[in-house]
Amino acid sequence: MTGLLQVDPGVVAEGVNLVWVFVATTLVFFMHAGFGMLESGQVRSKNVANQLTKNVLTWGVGVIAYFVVGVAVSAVVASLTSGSAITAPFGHLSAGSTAWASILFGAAFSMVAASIVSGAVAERAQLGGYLVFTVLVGALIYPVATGLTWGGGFLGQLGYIDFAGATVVHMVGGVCGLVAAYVVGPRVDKFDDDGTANVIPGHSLPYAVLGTLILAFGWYGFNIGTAINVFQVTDAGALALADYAYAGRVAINTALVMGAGSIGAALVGLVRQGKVDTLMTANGLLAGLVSVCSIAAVASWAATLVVGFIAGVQVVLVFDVLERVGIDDVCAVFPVHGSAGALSALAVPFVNTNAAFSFGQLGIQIVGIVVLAAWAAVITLVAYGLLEALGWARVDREEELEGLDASEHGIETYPEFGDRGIAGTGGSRQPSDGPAVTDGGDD
Amino acid sequence: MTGLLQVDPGVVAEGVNLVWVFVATTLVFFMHAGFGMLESGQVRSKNVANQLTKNVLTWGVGVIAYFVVGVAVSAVVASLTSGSAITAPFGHLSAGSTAWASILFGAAFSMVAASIVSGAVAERAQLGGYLVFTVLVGALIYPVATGLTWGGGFLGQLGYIDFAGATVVHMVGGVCGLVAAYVVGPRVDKFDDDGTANVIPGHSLPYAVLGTLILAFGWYGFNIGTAINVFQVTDAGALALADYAYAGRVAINTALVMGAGSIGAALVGLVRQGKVDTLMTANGLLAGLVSVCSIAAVASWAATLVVGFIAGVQVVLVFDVLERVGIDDVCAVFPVHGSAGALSALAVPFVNTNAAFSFGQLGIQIVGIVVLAAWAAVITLVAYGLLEALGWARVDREEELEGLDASEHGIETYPEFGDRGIAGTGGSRQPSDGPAVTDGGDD
Amino acid sequence: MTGLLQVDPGVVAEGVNLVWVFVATTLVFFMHAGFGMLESGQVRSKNVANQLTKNVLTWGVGVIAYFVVGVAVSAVVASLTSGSAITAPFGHLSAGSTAWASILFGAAFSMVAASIVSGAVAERAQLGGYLVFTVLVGALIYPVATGLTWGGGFLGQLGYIDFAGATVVHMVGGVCGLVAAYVVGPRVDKFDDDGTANVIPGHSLPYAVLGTLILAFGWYGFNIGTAINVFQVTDAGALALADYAYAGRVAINTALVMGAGSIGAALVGLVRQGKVDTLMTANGLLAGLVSVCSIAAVASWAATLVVGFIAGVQVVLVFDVLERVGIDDVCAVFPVHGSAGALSALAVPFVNTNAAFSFGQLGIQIVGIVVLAAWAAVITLVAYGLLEALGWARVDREEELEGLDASEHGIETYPEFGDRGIAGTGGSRQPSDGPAVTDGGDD
Amino acid sequence: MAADIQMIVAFIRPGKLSEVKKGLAEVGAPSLTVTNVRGRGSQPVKKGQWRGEEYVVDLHEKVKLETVVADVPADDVVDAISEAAHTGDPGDGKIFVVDVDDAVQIRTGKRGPDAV
Amino acid sequence: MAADIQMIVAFIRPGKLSEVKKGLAEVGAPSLTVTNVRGRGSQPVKKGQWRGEEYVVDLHEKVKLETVVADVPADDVVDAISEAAHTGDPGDGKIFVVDVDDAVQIRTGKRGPDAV
Amino acid sequence: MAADIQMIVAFIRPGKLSEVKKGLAEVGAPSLTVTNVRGRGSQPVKKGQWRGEEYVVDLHEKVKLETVVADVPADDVVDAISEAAHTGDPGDGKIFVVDVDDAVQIRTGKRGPDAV
Ligand SMILES: Nc1ncnc2c1ncn2[C@@H]1O[C@H](COP(=O)(O)OP(=O)(O)O)[C@@H](O)[C@H]1O
Ligand SMILES: Nc1ncnc2c1ncn2[C@@H]1O[C@H](COP(=O)(O)OP(=O)(O)O)[C@@H](O)[C@H]1O
Ligand SMILES: Nc1ncnc2c1ncn2[C@@H]1O[C@H](COP(=O)(O)OP(=O)(O)O)[C@@H](O)[C@H]1O
Repeated sequence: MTGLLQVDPGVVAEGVNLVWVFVATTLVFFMHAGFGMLESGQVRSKNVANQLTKNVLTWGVGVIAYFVVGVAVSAVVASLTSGSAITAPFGHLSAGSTAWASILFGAAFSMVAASIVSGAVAERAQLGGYLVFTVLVGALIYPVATGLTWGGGFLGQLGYIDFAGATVVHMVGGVCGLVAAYVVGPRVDKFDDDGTANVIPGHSLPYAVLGTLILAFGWYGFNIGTAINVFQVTDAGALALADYAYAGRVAINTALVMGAGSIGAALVGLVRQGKVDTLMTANGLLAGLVSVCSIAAVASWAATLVVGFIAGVQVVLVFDVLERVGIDDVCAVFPVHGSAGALSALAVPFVNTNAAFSFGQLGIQIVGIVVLAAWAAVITLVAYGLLEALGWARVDREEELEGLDASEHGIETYPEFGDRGIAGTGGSRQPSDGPAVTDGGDD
Repeated sequence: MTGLLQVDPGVVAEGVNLVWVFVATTLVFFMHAGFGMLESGQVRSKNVANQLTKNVLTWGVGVIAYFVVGVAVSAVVASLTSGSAITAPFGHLSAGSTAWASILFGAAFSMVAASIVSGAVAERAQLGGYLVFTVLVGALIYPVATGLTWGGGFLGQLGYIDFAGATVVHMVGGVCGLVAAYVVGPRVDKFDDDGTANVIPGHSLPYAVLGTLILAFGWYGFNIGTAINVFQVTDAGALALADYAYAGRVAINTALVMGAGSIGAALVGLVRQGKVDTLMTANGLLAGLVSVCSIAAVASWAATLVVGFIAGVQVVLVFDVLERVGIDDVCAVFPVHGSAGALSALAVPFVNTNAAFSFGQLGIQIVGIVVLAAWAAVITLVAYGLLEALGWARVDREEELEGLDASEHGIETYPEFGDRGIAGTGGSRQPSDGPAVTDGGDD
Repeated sequence: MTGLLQVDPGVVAEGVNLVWVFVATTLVFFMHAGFGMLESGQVRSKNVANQLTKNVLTWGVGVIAYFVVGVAVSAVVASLTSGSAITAPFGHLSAGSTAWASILFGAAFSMVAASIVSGAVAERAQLGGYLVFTVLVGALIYPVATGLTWGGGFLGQLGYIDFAGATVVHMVGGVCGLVAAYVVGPRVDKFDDDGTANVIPGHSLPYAVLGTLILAFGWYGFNIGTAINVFQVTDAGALALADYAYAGRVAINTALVMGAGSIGAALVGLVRQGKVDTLMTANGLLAGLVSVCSIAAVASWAATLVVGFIAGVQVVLVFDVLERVGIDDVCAVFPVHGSAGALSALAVPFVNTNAAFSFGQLGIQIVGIVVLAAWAAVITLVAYGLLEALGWARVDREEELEGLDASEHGIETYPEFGDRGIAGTGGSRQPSDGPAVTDGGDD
Repeated sequence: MAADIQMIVAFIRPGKLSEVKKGLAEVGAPSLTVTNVRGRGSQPVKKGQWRGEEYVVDLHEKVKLETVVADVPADDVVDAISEAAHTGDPGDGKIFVVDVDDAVQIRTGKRGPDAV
Repeated sequence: MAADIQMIVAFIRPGKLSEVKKGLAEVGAPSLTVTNVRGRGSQPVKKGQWRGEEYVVDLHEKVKLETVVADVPADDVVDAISEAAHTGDPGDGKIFVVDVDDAVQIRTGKRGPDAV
Repeated sequence: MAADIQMIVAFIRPGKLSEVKKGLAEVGAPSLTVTNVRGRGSQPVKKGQWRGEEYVVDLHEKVKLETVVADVPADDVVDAISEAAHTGDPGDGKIFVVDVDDAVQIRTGKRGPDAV
């Protein structure tokens, strides 16, 4: 016979919350594959292997940097900027199983921010320099952003609202990408001498769209997952819904905003060229998703549609501005993640169904956006500037023209591409020191 | 110290059920990426961007149509056909967080039905007309089907059984696709004047197979997710398993039926051509999955294997019939979703381990299938007929020959395709009003 | 009013555990798509459809074989080798819903082992023979491995530790692949007469990397899912965390080890060629994941990084050895799954934070590795030897040269590949018995 | 050697290949080789688009056709191609005739006109 | 027939195509056809890599260019290509001039030099 | 100008390319350019399949080979190709020899036979 009190609410909460943490983390991790495909599709085939390598190693070096150093940095920044005492910043390294689960959720978020950058500097950034910067994103740039906000630092104290990271993750990533693209400079053939922008199509729309849909899939984990606690134990000791009280709102807003963003971007194309552009529509879907991140838990569905629509529209306009000022943001990461992220945080006071509009909150949001953007911009300027000075930022002109796959990796992405039967069969394995031999003399 | 009654069974049920709703919804959403790849692989490269655009915007316009209008339509239809009073049909718009989570699960289902159509009319349907039809699927066609059945309408009252939507989702989608393909007419080069069908291969088997496997992945959410309530609170106030009492059966049947369907289709190929056909095998896997939808919760694993095998075999045979009658169903959506869905609902009385076979139930199943199929067929005939009359159904012959990517979007799916080094570098950005200039005169 | 005892801890445990079983199973199932893309990318375009067909049908025939026969074999082997009585080996076929859920989780694992093999024998193994072998993996080879270990057989009794299947799943799969590749022999053009290995590049790096990331995504289900029970009911009748007490550790180790493995492999390339190799880095990520399987629940994060790094490094070195001894393991499955799996089991006593190092445990681990590897090797030698003798192991030389897509399936993977406008339009449907006709005479 | 062997090289619209193939078979010159090419001539430039930005491409997709004939008069081949590939719009393409000095059939070793 | 029609066949670096196109337009011979080819000449072999293993490829990506001219002197075309495609490193490519016997414009049916 | 330059154009089986390359190197004519083409000749049509439905394709994958020679006799080249590309089954392909009027090496500016 079962006695009393044998279902401890704390145990139920811990177990079920963990299930949800694992699900959400796994989904956010998969966004990595989304970024990989999205970016690969938007670069030329001569740079695909490089982009994929960056993608794989972003997680490789970044997650370690975040776990070992970043978590501590975030805690220290939170303490410093809120005036509380710093206690055992590296305690997380031995925090134990359940705490690690939450930390991993944060790590997956940090790597979303890091992944954004590689799309901006694609097709000319050196692998080495890029990876150094990724370590910095994981160990410093992103942790400072979370320390200031969710960690309880200065902006958090101020009352800055960014539910799922429209600014903390996406805008920070987008600004890093923008500034890095600025420092690295445009691709050789992107701008004519008179500043006219050339259009450089990527090599595969299906990859770009598949990447978009994988990202959208993972985004459910990103947004609903931010409602991370299913249950809580009330002060009275009872089991109650925690973040899950509003998780359904987050979910429906996330699903609807994709529609609004994609429609917004599609319409811009229709109005401007009389044609719906596939990539622009897909970019609009993502910008919609970014734009809901701050407001997903508090906005009505109708307000969400409006914000998402604006986010979709602005993608195209902001991208135009970038080209006009001579910045070569290959995968449009600033319009999609940067400006759409700022838009989201800015929208909070207007759409918050839990609180009436107040200029105070608007002011706080502006301060938050500016501080986070400034932090991302300045540190990237310094860091990528330094990489530039060291000659680690960018490949040589010749290497760029030949393609980073050949120059940085000695690889062809599609060894048979257009050449089935000609170059597709490879050849003798080559001792790396010996002279190159071939299957027939050369003159 | 924890007192009594602090773990309210209702709270446990609500929280855990929500976790499962979110997981299942996310998986079903991802089927969208599956459809995108499956269909992209089955069209020629000149129509891939168009197919992808349709795919992205299907969700874009459809989910909004379903949420804003469709849910109400479903409720009204259920009330009207069951004789109950209509109460606040648009109440769902302010239903609140937890209710929205369930509604989103329904929305994801509605978009599966909608996505099916685009595969049937691929390579010649206008984007605009298609999107109008998608709005109709989300706002009317699918909601009526659910209203009649799961919503408690006429067929539901009658005792019609369709567990996870073999007919409500798949057959309805498949019939819409079939009729739309009929109204739109075959692709220019599909049939010779004497009616001989030409074979028009798609452009990428890997995309088709990847799409199939993504769909199969999402199908676990679709089927096991239909067992949507993990827990319930009994009348006595105790926590008990709800749908989860049979969810394991649903899961194993879903996993096994893929095998049976793929083997069935593979064997047909082996018998007919002496060769196993990859795409046919993949189509058979999907037909198997469709065929288990009605019966997953009640069939034995052995009966499931039989039904799945038949579903796999019939894919090939039904597709043959379509070609013979001159219908150009590009992605074989009717054999895969339509006839396999009907098969599933028809199989219910034969395989139901909860009830002995009865002709009464068989009759009910037949009525249900006929009503749902007739509804889908008639409304599609009217709607696509109207689009046809407006000139919105189909692109021009010339546009079709050139490819929808060029004519509807001005896009190349693979800008470098077969032309690395020739056309891959793009060119000057073109002011949309100015005259076209090039990098060397033309004569 | 709610009375006492209404939340039965057993019900909470059953329901929540089931949610987790379904999530984990679905993720592990999706690894199938990962293998499909990973392997497709590593073969030449002339063999892609064949590889995809094998992939789809591996699940098709394998899951049925495992469910119907394999589960029983595992139970019998466990009983036989532990001296307990055999009871109703086929009882699982009517075990009921909840039990089937767990069985399906096991089935998904079995199909991971089976999928590994197809990568080793790619580009020359006959479809038929391969499928016979897959049935054997599902019905016998894998079940014996689990029977000996997790099922409670001889090795389990001995105290052999393999948490998530580094050896039971991966090494067994890797050894089967290695031996099958040995029996089948190298591809026609792999080795020159003097034994020099030729390099035969696959056809798509993006597929290989996408496959890798899908596998990594599914691996969260594989590893954290092995911590399968969220809750348990204690002897005192209270609800308590079960495997979830350490699941967070499993999760963080899984996430970190990817980094270590990819960095290890990337550095080998950097040191040897001065370049980071994309595929090698991706292979290293997977080898890292394999290497954490045995130790994920007990190793510190730091030890995990060390083991994962070694796993990444050894991929390259072991692959070299294979080439030197003349074994053509197309997708490097032995280095990635075989040797990395053995490494993982071997590492257990060194990194176990729950127990001090003991030579006893090391000995047990060695015994376990040897027994499992020997079992996999011997049975594969016999089975594939038999297939070889029957002429079912390998396609003809001519068929291999032409490509398995043409010879075994009569298919082109990319019907338009490099030929948009030339061969892309297909042609008249061909009555399978009539003579071939064409759209213009031949001389 | 064989002054009476000629190679007809034509650049045509990809969509016309099938008809051209039929036309050639009818005049008794079914053997041919085709290549995907891109060409610039009098056909106006076309616009491409990427993320909504338009750019111009002045190289159009064409198919190159090579047919070598000996017994069949080159003019017949030229006419057959001309007819089948004609649309009347810019971009129809051109046909060039080049003298071939010698021909060999690899399978049989035949040389000269017989080899064609 | 028309002995004054010539086909200029050039094998050049893919990266030089754009400049060559400009050069040809300047000398009044804008019409051309390009094909992706691979070639072996004096350019040293390059190394490919797969899973970290190096192999050699002696066929380099090139672009083949065909321009037929009648009124414009072939030498002008040759010079234009030479100049635009020159880098000075091995692999720049070669230009060959072949006599064309006859030419036809499919759209108009014009023959001979007028057709080019 | 240089009447002694000749272009050998061969259509061969893709699988034979490697041997032909060796053969050409042996006769001292290693320089060549290859293109993926599809061709129709005496080789019987092949069947393709899509979703289990068969269709026929009469264009087979071939490789086109272009080698221009000046010092090396064209016949040596023809023989080398013939030998290396031979299987004896329909589809082996054909070789055509065309006179080249002039040649230029872009890198050096050399003209005539020296340029080849
Ligand atoms: N003089 C030429 N040299 C080489 N190729 C040419 C020449 N003229 C035309 N072509 C090829 O023929 C194609 C069609 O030519 P175009 O001039 O556009 O057609 P039309 O003759 O109908 O005006 C071009 O795209 C090009 O590939
Ligand atoms: N004799 C030839 N026959 C056919 N193609 C040639 C010949 N010589 C050169 N080519 C083509 O030109 C390309 C460049 O030639 P290469 O000899 O490498 O350049 P360079 O003349 O600068 O030394 C080759 O890759 C090949 O495609
Ligand atoms: N008269 C021709 N003109 C152009 N190409 C030809 C001609 N004859 C053969 N070819 C090319 O050579 C290839 C092989 O020719 P085929 O006649 O099939 O071989 P075989 O000479 O062994 O019978 C064809 O596919 C085609 O590409």
